[in-house]
Amino acid sequence: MTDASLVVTDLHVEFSGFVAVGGVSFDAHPGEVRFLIGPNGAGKTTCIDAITGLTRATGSARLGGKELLGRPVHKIVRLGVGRTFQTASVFDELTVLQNLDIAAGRHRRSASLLRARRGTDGSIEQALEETGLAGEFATPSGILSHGQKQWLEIAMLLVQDAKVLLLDEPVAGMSQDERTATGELLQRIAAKRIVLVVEHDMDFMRRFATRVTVLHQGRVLSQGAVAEVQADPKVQEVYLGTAGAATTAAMSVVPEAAAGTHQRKED
Amino acid sequence: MDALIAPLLNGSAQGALLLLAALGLSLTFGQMGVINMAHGEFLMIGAFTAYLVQQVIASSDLSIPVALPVALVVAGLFGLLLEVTVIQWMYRRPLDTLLVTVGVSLILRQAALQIFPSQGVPVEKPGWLDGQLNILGYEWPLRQLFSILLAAVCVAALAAWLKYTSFGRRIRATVHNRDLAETSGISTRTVDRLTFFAGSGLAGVAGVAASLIGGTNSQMGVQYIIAAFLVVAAGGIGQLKGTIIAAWAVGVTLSYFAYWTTGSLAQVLAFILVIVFLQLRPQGLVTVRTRSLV
Amino acid sequence: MTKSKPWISLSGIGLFAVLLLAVAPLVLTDHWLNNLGKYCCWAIAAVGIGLAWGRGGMLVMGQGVFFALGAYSMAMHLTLETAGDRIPGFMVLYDPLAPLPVFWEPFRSTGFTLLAIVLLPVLLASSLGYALFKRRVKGAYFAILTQALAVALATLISSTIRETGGDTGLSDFKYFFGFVLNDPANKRMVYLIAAALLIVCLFAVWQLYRSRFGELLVATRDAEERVRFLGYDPANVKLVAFVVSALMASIGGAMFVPIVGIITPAEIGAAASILMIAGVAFGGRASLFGPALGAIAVGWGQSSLGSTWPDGWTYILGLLFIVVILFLPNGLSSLPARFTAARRSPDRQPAPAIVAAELEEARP
Amino acid sequence: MSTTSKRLRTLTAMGAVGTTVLVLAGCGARAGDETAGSRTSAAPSCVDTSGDTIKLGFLNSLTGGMAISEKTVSNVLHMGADEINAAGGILGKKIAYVQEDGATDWPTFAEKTEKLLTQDCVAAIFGGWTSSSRKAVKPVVEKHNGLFFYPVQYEGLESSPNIYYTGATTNQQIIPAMDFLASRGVKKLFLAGSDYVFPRTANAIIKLYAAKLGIEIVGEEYVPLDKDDWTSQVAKIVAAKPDFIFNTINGSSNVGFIKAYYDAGLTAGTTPIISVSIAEEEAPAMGHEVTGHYASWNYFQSLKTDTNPKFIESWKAYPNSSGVTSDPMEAAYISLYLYKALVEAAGSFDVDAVNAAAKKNTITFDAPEGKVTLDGDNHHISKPGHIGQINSNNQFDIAWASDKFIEPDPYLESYDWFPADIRKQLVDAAG
Repeated sequence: MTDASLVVTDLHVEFSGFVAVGGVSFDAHPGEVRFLIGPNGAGKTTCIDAITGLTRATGSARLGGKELLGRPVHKIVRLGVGRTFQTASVFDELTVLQNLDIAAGRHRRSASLLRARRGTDGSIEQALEETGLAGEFATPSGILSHGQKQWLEIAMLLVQDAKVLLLDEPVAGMSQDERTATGELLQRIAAKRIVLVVEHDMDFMRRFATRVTVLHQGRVLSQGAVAEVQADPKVQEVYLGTAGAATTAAMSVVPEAAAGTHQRKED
Repeated sequence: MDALIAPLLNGSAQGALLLLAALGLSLTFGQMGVINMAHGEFLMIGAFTAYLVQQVIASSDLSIPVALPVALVVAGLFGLLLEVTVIQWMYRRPLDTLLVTVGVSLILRQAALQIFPSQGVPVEKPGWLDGQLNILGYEWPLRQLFSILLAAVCVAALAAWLKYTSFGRRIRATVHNRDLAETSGISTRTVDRLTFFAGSGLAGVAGVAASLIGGTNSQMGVQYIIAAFLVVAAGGIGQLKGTIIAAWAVGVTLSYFAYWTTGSLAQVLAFILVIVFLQLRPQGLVTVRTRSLV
Repeated sequence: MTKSKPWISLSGIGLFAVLLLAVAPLVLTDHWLNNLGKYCCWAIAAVGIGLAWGRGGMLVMGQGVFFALGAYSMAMHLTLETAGDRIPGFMVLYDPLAPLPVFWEPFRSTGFTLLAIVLLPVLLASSLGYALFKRRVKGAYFAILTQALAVALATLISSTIRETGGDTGLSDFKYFFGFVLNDPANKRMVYLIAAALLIVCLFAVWQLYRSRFGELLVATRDAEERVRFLGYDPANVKLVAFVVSALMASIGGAMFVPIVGIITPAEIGAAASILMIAGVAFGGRASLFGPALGAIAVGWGQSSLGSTWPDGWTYILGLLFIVVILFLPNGLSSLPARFTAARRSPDRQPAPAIVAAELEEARP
Repeated sequence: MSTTSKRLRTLTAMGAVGTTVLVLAGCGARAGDETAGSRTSAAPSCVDTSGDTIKLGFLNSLTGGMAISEKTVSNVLHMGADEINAAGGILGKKIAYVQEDGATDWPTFAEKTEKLLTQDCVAAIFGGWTSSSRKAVKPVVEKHNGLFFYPVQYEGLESSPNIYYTGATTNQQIIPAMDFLASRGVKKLFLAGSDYVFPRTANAIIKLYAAKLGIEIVGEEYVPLDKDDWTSQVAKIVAAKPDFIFNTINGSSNVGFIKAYYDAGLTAGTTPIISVSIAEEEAPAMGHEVTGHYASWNYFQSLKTDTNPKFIESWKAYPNSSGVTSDPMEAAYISLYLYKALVEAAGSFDVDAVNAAAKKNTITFDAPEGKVTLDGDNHHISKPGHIGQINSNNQFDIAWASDKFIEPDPYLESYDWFPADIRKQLVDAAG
C-alpha cells in the first residue's frame, strides 16, 4: 500500500432509513484498473458518489492519507479525485478544446480567467492525442458520438491531472471496437494513476480488470483478481448461478441507465 | 386580547386565500415544473366568472355556490387552452415557461380591461356570510371563516383526488418518473393536460374567494402571483403539507406585522422573511431526501 | 480562421459606437435623441442580464433592485444639488423641522454618489448572490426570489415617502453635476455619456465572453455539477456574472435619472424588471448584441407603437414574449445563424441555447 | 494582428469616445451661468397656428393599472373637443387632437409630454391623473414652456406657470369634508388611505385642521396602492371605535376596504365613511355595500345646475360612454373650455400671452358644477364644495353644500391653523 492509494474503510450511506451502502471497504492503487461490479442497487454508484462528496456518508475514504469525506465536492476534486457519470456529461455547447481548457483551468490564477485563451496547454494536446480526439478539437462536443463524449470526459480527467479516476460505466452504449479502444486507454492511463471503473459489462471487465470488487446489497461480496472472483460461489449465486458471458446482456439492461437519466433531470 | 386574537384569525383567513391561490401553482409548478405567471390572471377569470354567474342568478345566496364549480371549469378550460397551445412545447424548458406566461398574462389583463367596465365589476357577498362569530371577545367576520373552509375543502378534495383516483395515481406516477410512466401505458399527455386543467381551475376557485375580498378588475391577479409563488417555494416543491403550513405562516405573519406596523411595511417584511427562509432552507419546509444529484 | 473572428464582434461594437455617438446626434431630433438615451439605459441593464441569464443561466427577474440603487443614488444627489441648502420640498410637509435623513447626507458629495452607484450594487449583489448560490438556489427559485425582492423594494420605497419620495418618486432635477439640465447641449452630453457607457459595457462583456471565464460561465450554466467535478466552485463563477450584471443595471439606472428626469418605484418593480427581460429575450439572450438591440427595440416599440396603437402595443408585447420564447429561444439574433446552419448542414442544428456563430467566436 | 497593437487600438477607441464626450460637455450651460432663469434656453415654440386647425395633446393612461380610471377622462376630452369643433372651434380653428398613452408609467408621461410639445407641436396638453404623472410632466412643460391642464383633485401645495389645475385643491375638497364632519358633530375620526403622496398629505392637513375643530384622530392606516386586502386594518378600526372614517384610498383597493369593513359588521348607520376618490364611476364596482356612505367632490351627476343636464345628455349619447358622469370627467371637460376661454381672451395660442390673459382678465366658464372662475395667479379655479351620500342607484344625494364657491388656495394661505413655517419651506422648496 503506497501513499498514493485510495483507501475506503467501512463506508456507510443511508437514504431516509434505507441503507444503500453498509460498510464497504476496499483499496485501489496506481498501476491497476480496478473494477467495481454488482447487480442493480448494489451500491456501486453510491460508493463513488460518497467518495466524491456528492452524497453524505460515514466511514472513511482517504487518498494519499487525506480524508475525503466531509469536504465539499470541488475541494475533493482539488485533492485529485476525478469522476465521470453514467450519462456522458460534457459541456455540449463548448468545443472539445474549450471543454479541456476548462478542465485544465483549476491550476490557473483567477485573474487569468478574464483573459482570452492564447495557444493550447501542453497537457491538453497530450490528452487529445491520448484519447484520439485530436482531429475533433474544434467540434462542439454536443455533436460528438457517444463514445467520443466518454473519451472526452476521460481526457478532461487527464488534463485535470486527477490522481484517481472514478469512471461510472464508461463503455455503456459503445460498439465493440470502441470498448476495446477504451479498455486499452484505461490500461495506459492506469500506469500512473488509480483507475476505478463501475461496470456492468462482464466481458469488458474480464478483458481489462486487474482486480475486481463485487458489491451486493450495499456490502462487499467478494474481492480479488478476475479469476478468483469468478470462481467465488457467492458471486455465482448472486448472478443466479450463471456467472459468465451469458449474463452480460442481462446485466447491462436498461433500468439502471433509465434511473440514471431520471436522476439527472431532477438536478 | 384583541391585539393577539384578531391578527391570528385575520391572518389565518389571509393565509387561506393565499393557499387557494397557491394550490393550483403547487400542481402546475410543483408537479409539472411549469412556472405559470398567468396564474394570477386565471384567478381574475374566476372572479369575473363569479360576476357573470351573478348576472344570471341574481340572488348572491345562490350564485356564489354555483359560481365556485363554474369558475373551476372556466378557468380550467383557459388553462387547458394554454397547455395545448403553448405549454406542451415547453416541458423541457421550464424557465422559459415563466416568460411565455408573462406574455399570456399581459394579454389576458389587457383583454379584461377592454371587455369589462374598466373600473371593475361588483360581486355581491351571499347574505349567509353576513355577520360575525365571537371568538374570545373578537367579532370575527364569517366571510373569513368561509375562506378557511373553502381552502380546507379544496385541499381535501385535491389530496383525495391525487391519492384515491386513478387519474391522481397517474399524475403521481408521471411526476415520479415520466419515462417509466409512459412505458407503463400511462398517457402522459392526458395527465399533463388534466393537471394543468386542475391547477388552473383551482385558481378560478381562488378567484371567486378573492372577489369577495377585493375588487374584481383586470389588475386583480397581479397582487397574488408573487406571494403565491413564494408560498409554494417555501412549502417545498410538490409538498401539499408544506404549502399549507407556508401559506398559513405567511398570512399570519403579514397580519401581525400589519397590526404592529403599517400595511406596506408588513408586505416588505413578510417578503424578506420568506426570502431569508428560502436562503436557509432552499428545499422548502417539507423535503424528501432522494438519491438524485444535488 | 480563428484569429480574425473576434474582430467581427469588435468592429460590430465599433459600428455601434459610431452609430450611437456620431450618427444619432446628427440625425435625430432632441426628443428622439433623449428617447434613445433612455433606451440606452435599459440596454446597459440588458447587457448585464444577457451576461447573467444568457450566458450564466440565472434568470434575474429583479434587476429593478440594482437599477434602483443606481437611479436613487443619482436622483438623491441631483435632488440635493437642485435643493441647495434647503431640505427637498417633498420632505417638508411630513415634518418641517426634521433634518435631512441621515442616509441622504453623503449624497451631497459627487464622489460619494459615483462611488455608491458602483459599490452599492456590487455589495448587495455579492452578499445576496453569495447566500443564494452557496445554498444552490437556482432556476425558478432564483427567478422568483429576485422578483420578490424587486417587489419588496418597490413597496418599501412607496411607503417611505419622506425618505424616498414614495410612489411619486424623485423628479424635477435642475442640475447634473453642475450642468443645467434644461440646456439642450447638456442633454446631448448626458445622452452621449449614456451611449458611451453602453459601448463600454458591450466591450466589457465582449472581453468576458471571449475569456476563459466566459467559457466557464457557459459550462456552469449547462452543467453546474460537472463544473464542480472539475474542481471549481460554481457559486463563485455565477457570483461574478451576477455582480457584473448588477453593476450594469445600476449604471443604467443612474443614467436613466438625468435623461428621463424622474424615478419612481414603478420603474423598479415587477413589471419594469420583466420589461427589461423582454428586450433581452427578444434580441437574443446569449448573444453579444442581442440584449442591447432588443432593449432598444422594445423601448422604441413602446414609444412609437405605444403612441399610435396603445391597446395593440400591449398585445404585441405579450405576443412577442410568447412567439419569441416559443419559436426563437435565442431571439432574433439567432435568425441568421439558423439560416446559414440550415443551409450548410441540415443535420447539425445549432445547439439549443447558444448559437454556432458564438461558439466559433470563442475559438482560439 | 499582434496583441499589443490590438490593445493599443482598443485604448485609442476608448480614448476617442471619452474625448468626444468631454468636448461636447464643454458646450452646455453650467449651474452658475444661467442668465435669466432656465426658461431662456427653451427652444421657440413650434406650434403652427397658420392653418384652420389647432393641435392639442391628450395624455392619459389607456393601458396598465391606471387605465381603469383614465380611459374615461380620455373619452370625455374627445367629447369636449367634438363639441367645441361643432361650435366653431377655438379662435375659429378646429381642434385636431393627438391622443397619447401614458401607460401608467411616469417616465412615459414625461416622454410623451416632450413628444407632444416638440414633435407634434401641440398648443396645450390635457390629462394626467396620479400625482406621479403630474410630477413627471411638470419639469418637461416648464422646460419647453408648454401648457398642461390637470383635471384631478390633488394634494395642493404646488403651482407652476405652465400648469392649470381644474380639479380641487385641498381647501376645495378636504376642508369642506372636515367642515361637514364638524357640522355632524363628529368627535372621533379614523384615517384610512392608500400609501402614497395624496393620502399622506391630505391626512397631514386633516390632522392639523382636526386639532382646530376639536376632532380626535383615533387611528391612521395605510395600505399599498396595489393591495386590496384591508382585513387587518379594519380590525384596528373596529377596535378604535371611530364616529366616522375619512377615506383617502385610491383605486380598486377601495373595494377591498368596503368589503372588509362590511364583513367586520360596520355599517353606514354606525360608522359612516367619507371618501375623496369614490365617484359615480367607482361606486358601481363596489356593490350595495357602498350605499349610504359619503363622498366629497365639487361635481356630482345629481347636481341641479343649468348646464349639467346637457353635459350628462351629451355624455350618455357619446360612443364608448360609461353612462355616468363624475368629478374628474367634469374637471377634464372644464379644462378644455377653460383653455378655449383663455385663448380667446388672449387672442392667441401663445403660452405667454395665455398666461398674461389669465392674470389680466377674469376668465369664467359655465361649468356643469356651476360658474367657475380662474385664479390667474395660482392657475386653479374656484369650485363649490359638495358632500354627496351614495344611494342605491350609485348616484349621490347632496347632503351638504358650501355656502359659496370656494376660492382655490393651494398653499392654504388663508387658513391660520396651517403652520406658516411649513408653508414657507414648501414655497421655498418649490423654487
